[in-house]
Amino acid sequence: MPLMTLDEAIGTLVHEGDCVALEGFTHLIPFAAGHEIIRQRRRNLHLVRMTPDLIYDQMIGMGCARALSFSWGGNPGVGSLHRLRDAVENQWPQPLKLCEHSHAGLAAAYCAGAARLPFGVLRGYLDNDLAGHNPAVRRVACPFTGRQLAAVAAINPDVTILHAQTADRRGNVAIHGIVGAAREAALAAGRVIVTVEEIVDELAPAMNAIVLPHWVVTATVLCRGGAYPSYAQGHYQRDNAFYQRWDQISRDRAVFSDWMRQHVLQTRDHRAHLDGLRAAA
Amino acid sequence: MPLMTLDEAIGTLVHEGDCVALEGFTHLIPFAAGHEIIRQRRRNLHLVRMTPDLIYDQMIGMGCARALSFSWGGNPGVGSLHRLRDAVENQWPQPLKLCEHSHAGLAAAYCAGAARLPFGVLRGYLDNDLAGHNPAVRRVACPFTGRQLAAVAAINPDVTILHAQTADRRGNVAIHGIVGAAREAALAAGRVIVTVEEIVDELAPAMNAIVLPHWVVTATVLCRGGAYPSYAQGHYQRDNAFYQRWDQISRDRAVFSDWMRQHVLQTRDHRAHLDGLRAAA
Amino acid sequence: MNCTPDEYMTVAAARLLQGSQVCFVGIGLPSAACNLARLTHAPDLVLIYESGTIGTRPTVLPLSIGDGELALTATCVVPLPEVFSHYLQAGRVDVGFLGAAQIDRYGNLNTTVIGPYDAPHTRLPGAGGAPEIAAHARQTFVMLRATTRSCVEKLDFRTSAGYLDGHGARARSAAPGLGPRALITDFGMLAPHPLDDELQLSALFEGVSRDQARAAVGWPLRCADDVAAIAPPTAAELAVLRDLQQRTREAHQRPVSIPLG
Amino acid sequence: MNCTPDEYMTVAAARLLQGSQVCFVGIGLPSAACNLARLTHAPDLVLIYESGTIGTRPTVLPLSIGDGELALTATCVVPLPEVFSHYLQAGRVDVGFLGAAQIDRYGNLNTTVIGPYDAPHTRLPGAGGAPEIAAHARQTFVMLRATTRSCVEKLDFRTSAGYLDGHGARARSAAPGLGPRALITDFGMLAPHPLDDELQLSALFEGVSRDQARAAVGWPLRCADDVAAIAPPTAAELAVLRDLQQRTREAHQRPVSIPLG
Repeated sequence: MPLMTLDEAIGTLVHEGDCVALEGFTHLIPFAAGHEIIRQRRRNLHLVRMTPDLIYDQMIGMGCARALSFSWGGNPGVGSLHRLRDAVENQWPQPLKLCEHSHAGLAAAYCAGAARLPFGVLRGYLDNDLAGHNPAVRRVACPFTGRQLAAVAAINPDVTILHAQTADRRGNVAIHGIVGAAREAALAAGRVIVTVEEIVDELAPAMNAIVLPHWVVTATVLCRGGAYPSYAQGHYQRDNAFYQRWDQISRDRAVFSDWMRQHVLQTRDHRAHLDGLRAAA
Repeated sequence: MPLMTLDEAIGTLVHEGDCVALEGFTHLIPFAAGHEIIRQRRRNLHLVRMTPDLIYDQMIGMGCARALSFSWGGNPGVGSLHRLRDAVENQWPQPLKLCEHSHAGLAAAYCAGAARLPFGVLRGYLDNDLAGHNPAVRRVACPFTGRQLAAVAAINPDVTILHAQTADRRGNVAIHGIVGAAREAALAAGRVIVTVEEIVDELAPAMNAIVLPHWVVTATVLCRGGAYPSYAQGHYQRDNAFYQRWDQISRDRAVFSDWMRQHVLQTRDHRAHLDGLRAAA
Repeated sequence: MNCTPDEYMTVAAARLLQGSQVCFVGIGLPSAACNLARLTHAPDLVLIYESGTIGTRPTVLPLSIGDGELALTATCVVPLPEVFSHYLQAGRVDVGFLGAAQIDRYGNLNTTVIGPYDAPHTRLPGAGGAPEIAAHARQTFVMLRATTRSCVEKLDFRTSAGYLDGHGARARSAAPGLGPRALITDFGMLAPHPLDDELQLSALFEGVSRDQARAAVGWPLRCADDVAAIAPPTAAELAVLRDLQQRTREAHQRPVSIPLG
Repeated sequence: MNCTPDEYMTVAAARLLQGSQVCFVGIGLPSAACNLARLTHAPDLVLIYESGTIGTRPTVLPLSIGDGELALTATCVVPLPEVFSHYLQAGRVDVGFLGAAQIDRYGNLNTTVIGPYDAPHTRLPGAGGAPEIAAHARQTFVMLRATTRSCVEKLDFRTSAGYLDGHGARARSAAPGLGPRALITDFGMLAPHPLDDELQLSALFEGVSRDQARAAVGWPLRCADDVAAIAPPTAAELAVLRDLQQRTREAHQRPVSIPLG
């Protein structure tokens, strides 16, 4: 598991047209990696995330995505993701194919992917319109009871990208706090990139902590503040005020595009991005 | 979640004929609870455990069990479970119906039970004779790819019994170290009894530790040394020498019966049992 | 005591919770209601957020469903797949709270689209945890500000099942939960008729007339035989709620220092 | 250098491991072989025990598959279901070690019963992790002391699949792993013939004749075109192994104080 820079990791491991999952549920969202994908102008990605959040709003608005698998697409506690809506409602900047799940369904699809099973089973998608609009949802009969259950097609991203607190020099990665389906998304992927707040000689004895062993991780990247404006428990808090401000920035195509140009495209890397935000604050 | 004594918990929550899982993989095996079941002469139990270990050797030899669901029935690193063998080979003290899985299959059956799904799926039972001797193993076709996979019937014990290090006064239970399928076995059960080494006012902040919330647990029992001769990480070590000695004790029906009479039936409780072993040592 | 409709709704919802019920909590009004109940008459409530925080006791309301506050005050934090399989689907949730953009007379909910799915007029956030909360929680409470555009004759999309087409259809379905036992709105509450499952007016806030209620609902609203009056928030309830909201506002506006890259 | 057959087997098996291979380790000879390799030429080996201990580096050999030593020295400890689904079934294991009571010429294994299943002459421990290790590990190594009762024409029960009926049957099956690439016995090694998959003599320990090998195997043992000689354990290998075994014996005999009830 080599230690890479972020531009190197994205440059070599994320390809045009890939199915890419940036996971982390509210917590540990890999914003820096998403911005680097935007900087490197990756296109036609099939993005997967339970909650697209601001990072996918930005990637979709910047034209990175041809498709989106997701289960809840809002700005949590604030309102709409305006760029996601604009793509779905007005095909701006390009059409976006949706593959829409419930949380339980998408979680089951990641779990199946992590276990290399072709499908996951749940008692879900009961008497609603979701299954009818998602061909990745079917029915399966229990071979013992005959009972009908929902089946979801496994999701195996080409690349999963996570942010985590700590890696050691061998590349073992430790995650602390709310984890969502990040671990399953990583274990389901062909390649795994993890950006981390710090790299230590050796992780603290883990016992039952959440660890991705080094041989599961393709590249580890030291990237302090890499989850901002999401957060890294023990390092910095979620910038709830920024999430609220994003509602205004993202409403208008021009304001959005200017913001992205200034704060992402014209910044060299994540450090410069954060410096720019601090200067503007 | 009430705090009970062990005889009260077994007396009120384990019934004649129940399907009972005492879990804990090598670590945290609830020996004290198993002995109390023997003392209270529960019969016709359907016992479930991945690795029957010495505790089920004892329960089977004492006539508690009509059936056994398991995946590996040896004395780890030592050899046979002689009482289990005697039951299967010679129906002593009574016939024992086997429901035999692989580890992967039984783990999937517990997981399905914990999720209240009627079956679990795995890529297992491939080209071997196990499925042919276990009606709880069938095939299921992936509704997306048509691929054939193994299906195992969910296991939902009437009662699951665990040993753990710590509970707090509300009954939240913390497990530390090797956990096997203990958590899934507990979550799959109708009733859950947990014996613990200590009860504290409040658990240390858990974050990602293994915790059974109090409303999942039916009864918590303070029972120090409750896993001996298995172990409780942080409290006492596995008595590997006892596991080796058990090979001799259990080989002969009379020696076994004498040992059980002296050390289990004629001891009032687990404290007396341990006192007796210490005196004999 | 003067209060806003949101406050009245929140207090009315909080009063429905009791003892050590296990509540699956969503962001917004439900989160405020559950925490208000926990901070007043029901200290033993167990709150679960879908982010995996179990038995959480936040001192301020989270903005997102996964604020650090929720993890720090939780009994434990489990991976999200487990929340849905081992807790919700396993039948371990007593009360699920749901919101929606649209509800119909049988308590079915839309949080997906206004307009056709493939060419929506308004794209809404989507399902999240709602469809399976609606199916598996022993009962659900829906909180929704009522207008003729939110309480509609016909949903544009059914995201989460309530009583389906009514008349016992849900009881005959595979959903184990009892369904939406109450719709808490800004004029009072609706509850399902015991025979046909149609949501009808069961209780009114003080100072609201039945006609005002009917005007806010897009289907011909029936009234229960006995429409109860919901007592206004007490001074004590309001004090706790406003204190909580004030702490929350301060926390969410408190500048977070942008980390150094 | 004088050594026991077990030591020769253990050293021969250890030499098959290299680099940072991920090994799924069983108790007994495999555990000794893997840890010997880790302590000598392959310090980067990743050892997984089915108890959920991942990347473990024990200083003494465990007696059981779940000794506390394994947890204390592990990179992490995961629940057992995850070991089998997220690691083994997911194809993340390079080498699986298996033992057996019986093996046939195509490397199929029996660890279940001697005699009929429903009325066994000898009830063996059963499957454990073996069937799925045999299916999913990229390759497996089998360690077994050879006798005509362990290396048999026909298994009493097939617990774990090797090459099935040979002649490419396994490659056509659903099992993703390559199957048993080596059988390490107390006289040398057998390996599958590239065409028909039959295990044939591929290498001999020093001082063992082909006839001795044939006599220890219950099927007519064929020899590879080139039967290699396995160099005896070096003094260095033996020293490390015996040191490990000595530490282990001492640890397992060390009296554990019985806890106070």
